[in-house]
Amino acid sequence: MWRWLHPYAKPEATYRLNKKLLPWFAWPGVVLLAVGLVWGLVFAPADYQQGDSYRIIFIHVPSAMWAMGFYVGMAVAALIAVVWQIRTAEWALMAIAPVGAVLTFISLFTGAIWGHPMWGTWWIWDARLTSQLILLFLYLGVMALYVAFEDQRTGAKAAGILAMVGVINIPIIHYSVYWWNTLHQGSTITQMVTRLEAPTMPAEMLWPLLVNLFGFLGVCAALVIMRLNNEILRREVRRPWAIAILKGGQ
Amino acid sequence: MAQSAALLEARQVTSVRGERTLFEDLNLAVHPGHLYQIEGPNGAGKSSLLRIIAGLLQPLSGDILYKGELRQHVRREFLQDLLFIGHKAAVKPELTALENLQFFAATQGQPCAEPPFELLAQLGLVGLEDVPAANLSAGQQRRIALARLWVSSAALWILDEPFTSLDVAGIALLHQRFDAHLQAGGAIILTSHQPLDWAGRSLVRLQLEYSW
Amino acid sequence: MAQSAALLEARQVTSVRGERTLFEDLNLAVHPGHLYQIEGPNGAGKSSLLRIIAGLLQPLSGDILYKGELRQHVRREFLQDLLFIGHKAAVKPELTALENLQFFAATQGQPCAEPPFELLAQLGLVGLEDVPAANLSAGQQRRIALARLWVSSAALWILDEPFTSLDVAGIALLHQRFDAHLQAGGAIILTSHQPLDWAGRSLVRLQLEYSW
Amino acid sequence: MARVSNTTLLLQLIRRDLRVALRQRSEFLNPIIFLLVVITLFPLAVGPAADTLARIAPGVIWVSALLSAMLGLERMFRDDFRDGALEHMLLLPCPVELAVLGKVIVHWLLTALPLLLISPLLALLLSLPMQALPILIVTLLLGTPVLSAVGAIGVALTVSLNRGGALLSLLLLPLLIPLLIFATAALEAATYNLSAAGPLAMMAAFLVLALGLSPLAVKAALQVSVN
Amino acid sequence: MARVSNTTLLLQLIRRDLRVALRQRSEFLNPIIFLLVVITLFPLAVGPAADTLARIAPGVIWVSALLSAMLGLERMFRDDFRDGALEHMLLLPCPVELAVLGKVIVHWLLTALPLLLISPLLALLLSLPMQALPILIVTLLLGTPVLSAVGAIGVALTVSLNRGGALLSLLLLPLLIPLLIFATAALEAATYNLSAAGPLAMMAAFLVLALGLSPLAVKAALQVSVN
Ligand code: HEM
Ligand SMILES: Nc1ncnc2c1ncn2[C@@H]1O[C@H](COP(=O)(O)OP(=O)(O)OP(=O)(O)O)[C@@H](O)[C@H]1O
Ligand SMILES: Nc1ncnc2c1ncn2[C@@H]1O[C@H](COP(=O)(O)OP(=O)(O)OP(=O)(O)O)[C@@H](O)[C@H]1O
Ligand SMILES: [Mg+2]
Ligand SMILES: [Mg+2]
Repeated sequence: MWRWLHPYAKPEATYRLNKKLLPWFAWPGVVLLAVGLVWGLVFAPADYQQGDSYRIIFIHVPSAMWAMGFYVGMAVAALIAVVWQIRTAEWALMAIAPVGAVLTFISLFTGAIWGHPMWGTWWIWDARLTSQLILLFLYLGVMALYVAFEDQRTGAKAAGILAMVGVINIPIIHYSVYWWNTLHQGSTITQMVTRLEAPTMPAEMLWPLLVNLFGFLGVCAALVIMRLNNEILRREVRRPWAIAILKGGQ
Repeated sequence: MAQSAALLEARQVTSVRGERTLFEDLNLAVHPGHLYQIEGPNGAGKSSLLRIIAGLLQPLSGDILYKGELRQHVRREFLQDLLFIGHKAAVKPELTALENLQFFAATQGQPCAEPPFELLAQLGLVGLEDVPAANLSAGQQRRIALARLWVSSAALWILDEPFTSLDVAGIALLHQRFDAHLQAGGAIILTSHQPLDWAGRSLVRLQLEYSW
Repeated sequence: MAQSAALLEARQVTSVRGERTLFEDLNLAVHPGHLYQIEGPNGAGKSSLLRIIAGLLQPLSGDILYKGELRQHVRREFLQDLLFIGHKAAVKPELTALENLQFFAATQGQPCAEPPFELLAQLGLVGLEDVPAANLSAGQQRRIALARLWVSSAALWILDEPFTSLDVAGIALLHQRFDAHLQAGGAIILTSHQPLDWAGRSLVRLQLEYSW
Repeated sequence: MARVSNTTLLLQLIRRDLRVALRQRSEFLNPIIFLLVVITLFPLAVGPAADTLARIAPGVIWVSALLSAMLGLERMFRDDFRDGALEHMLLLPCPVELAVLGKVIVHWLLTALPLLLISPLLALLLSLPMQALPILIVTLLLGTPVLSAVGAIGVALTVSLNRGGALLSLLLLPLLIPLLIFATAALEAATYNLSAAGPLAMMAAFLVLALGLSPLAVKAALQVSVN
Repeated sequence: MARVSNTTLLLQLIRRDLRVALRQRSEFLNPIIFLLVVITLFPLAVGPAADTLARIAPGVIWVSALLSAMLGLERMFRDDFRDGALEHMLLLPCPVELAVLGKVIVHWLLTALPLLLISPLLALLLSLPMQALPILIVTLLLGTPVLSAVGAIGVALTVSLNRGGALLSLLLLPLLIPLLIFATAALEAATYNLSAAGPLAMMAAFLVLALGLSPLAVKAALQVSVN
């Protein structure tokens, strides 16, 4: 039943598929992000309580959400890599990890900056904040394990096993806000999108946020695809098809 | 040598480690009653081949068949019939010769009701039963590892440089044991840099090149 | 052989390990230009003797003299003049061949200004410079350990089973190196279970019994 | 080609590992000593006020359990890897998962059992209210096997690396943090005489998950490491 | 028979051991992340109240120091013993004490230095009052070398086999507890703006004693172990 995956698992096929996909992520991503950021940071109305400091939400929320999303993506790649022994999935795993880690770091950093005016402290051991920190540790663990191995295939497999095991933390991070009483905001956005009739957030704020959300996705996915393609070329330098591409500059 | 009689077969096995191809499309049929000596320079891939056959190492491609069936399909039968002693001999340095031996015997399905003193005597370990293996000489530790050959009922032995550290008497003893095993219809695959002084046609030599 | 010419002397050395007396009142004079092969069955005490000479093991009684003086009185001179390679070869599995070699060279007072590629080539380790020793074959690891013989300026070599895991070419190479060292006025003490094919009278054999 | 039953193999493995460990006393004493040092340290650090102590007691006990498990983990496969016993284990005629289970059991016996035995003492030292003691023991019973089982994954991944304990802990602690959170939540509830059923149920779920899945992950990890 | 200076040998030993420990450049981050993870455990376990955290902060930081020291200790001589590097070290043409000092320095660099580097961050995370930070750093500077030096004795004793194990623990325990008491006393004094000179002086005395005596003891222990 997984046979359909195999044609794409050949590095060359993946490379070509990626080449086709890249513009579909990169350009919309850049445009959405530009629009969303300008809209959010400049044009959206100031919050009646928080003034302008709330604007950091346009970076904070997308990065926080995709930090988790990319982790799941990484775990799926890991599953494919470990179970079906597909090399391109191993490379995808390692292409995703640093991007996810940076997203996590951005969310932590922006959260901390936001927390200073809002809660009067840079950091607090609140469940969500802590669990996001743990997510960062998970990413770092996967990356550290990968580089620790001399043989990169072995490293990728080991990192993949760890990534899969770590998935159990994702629901915990997401539900942390419900399970513990915390300072941090609940999932307003998710609720809002599912219950559009009773918005808890003004539309002028929601829309740029959504635009940013997809902008982040596009740009980060494009980054991942580019990293993956670089990796494929690097690993396959000696193959004729890669040589042709490198020479032809296509 | 009828195809069906092979105890074990390696088919088109290719192994790559690091960036080097150790061997490509290697075929090997192991028949009962025969001793296979893998030869080749250091780093040729002898140990790798043994580990691939045992299932410790994944080859890049190729299959290992045990009694005509894919090894991974009959894993348990295969392992019950296999005795593997590698460079690292799995002798626990904290345990005494006796304890090591009893553990090996039990995992081979031959639990020792009473301590196998005779075997220890044969191996020259008498009087040292209570000494932890770490406090024995290199050759004595090797003898503990090889003691497994006497408590095992496996048909297929895979031995990586079994003669290391052994003195002349030890090597002779090992040869005797090999003989008995082959007589009983077993098969042996081993590596050794020393030529085996082995009379008779039951010795098959396989040369691995150091390819780059 | 004039007494004064001895590089090293063991006088009336007795060693007891556990409850066994390995040897009693053993005397040995090591002269420049000679190779001493200690022989004996497993557990006879060959390694123990080498370790006593090197100073790693305390004998029950007896003295070791270096150039006529008690070894412990001239510890530093003695150690500067000694190269000891035991069963465990002190090759760090995490480091590459090159790094191991550079460390050895530096501790021998022969820091390598540039990587000793020639030596690596001679030892058949070319192309594997960047591989951690743990990922090398048994014989290749042994070669790294023995590479010390080429970067050392010590006069006295003590080698415990140096031929272990080496292929035929490796053994030949080692013999060459031994020859050069003896020619240059060095001395070698080694153990080996394989007979050394060593022409000439510079070989002295010492038989240790397994006493009980 | 004698048949050996799975149970025999499991028992033999456990017996051998216990023998090895008990011969090297430091192996199982070190975690306990560490535990005692940590537990004595906190009253010294925060002062002897019983209420503060009681407040931090659950956390301190659990963090110490976690860290001392960590100390014992290093050994789980490393020595075996070095002397070839690991390969021997992979070639035993039984499912690798079973042998892994044996390792986990041994680790638990060596690190968690002593902790369980001295837990009343620890509770006393940290002025934990007596009504919380049964809950403490229950959380330890439910949680420590998870430590051993999840820990095994980390060790199996890192055995061939020969890296410091820092990498291992870096991999494992994030995985174990949820356990810590639920355990301390249960204990806190117990201290205030509330029901601890919720967190305990979560811990039980973790236990089932860990015992079920970890042998699989460990097997995969070991095969990668030995390769 | 070339002469090699003591300094060269010491530097070479340190360099090699650092290389072994830090195969990749990025690896030197591992201990730091590890410490962050360990520190994270405590607020999770005892609750986020800033005043409680500040109270236990000295204890937490010292427990982490102890843990990372213990995790690193095992490595200090054991691997060297197993692969023969220890014998090689004993046969270097320099005083054994010097080589031991090299080992202690490496251990300190790998386990204590990262802690020192991130101690300001830890203080922040644990809401330690800012005026206590310099004292924290001083206690770490004085105390962590003692951990490394005394730890070395224990490992050297246990490295060959059995016996020493219990000894290590017995040795470490009575030594560590006073160290921790003085360290936390100093920190507490600092938190309340009192003078910390007394406990610090005691720690300095420990340091001098440990650095002076430990190489001798380690040398003796190693010679016994290798024998
Ligand atoms: C370092 C500090 C912070 C961290 C680590 C953090 C982490 C997160 C995470 C992980 C999410 C995504 C939740 C999910 O999708 O399930 C999130 C969303 C959010 N955060 Fe933060 N946060 C921090 C600080 C703050 C601060 C100070 C505020 C404002 C008071 C804030 C407001 C929000 C909001 C409004 C959302 C969107 C919630 C939703 O609708 O799902 N965060 N944050
Ligand atoms: N670390 C040790 N502690 C105590 N006794 C030991 C130790 N190592 C060896 N022995 C004892 O000393 C005796 C001699 O050992 P030694 O290693 O010197 O033998 P050997 O001649 O080198 O043997 P081989 O040929 O096997 O290497 C052995 O019988 C052993 O029991
Ligand atoms: N653990 C490993 N990881 C990666 N590569 C390895 C590993 N072990 C060995 N190799 C590589 O595989 C090649 C073959 O090694 P192998 O151990 O099979 O050789 P061998 O024929 O047994 O040599 P020897 O006679 O020295 O024992 C070596 O050149 C080595 O570089
Ligand atoms: Mg080999
Ligand atoms: Mg010997």
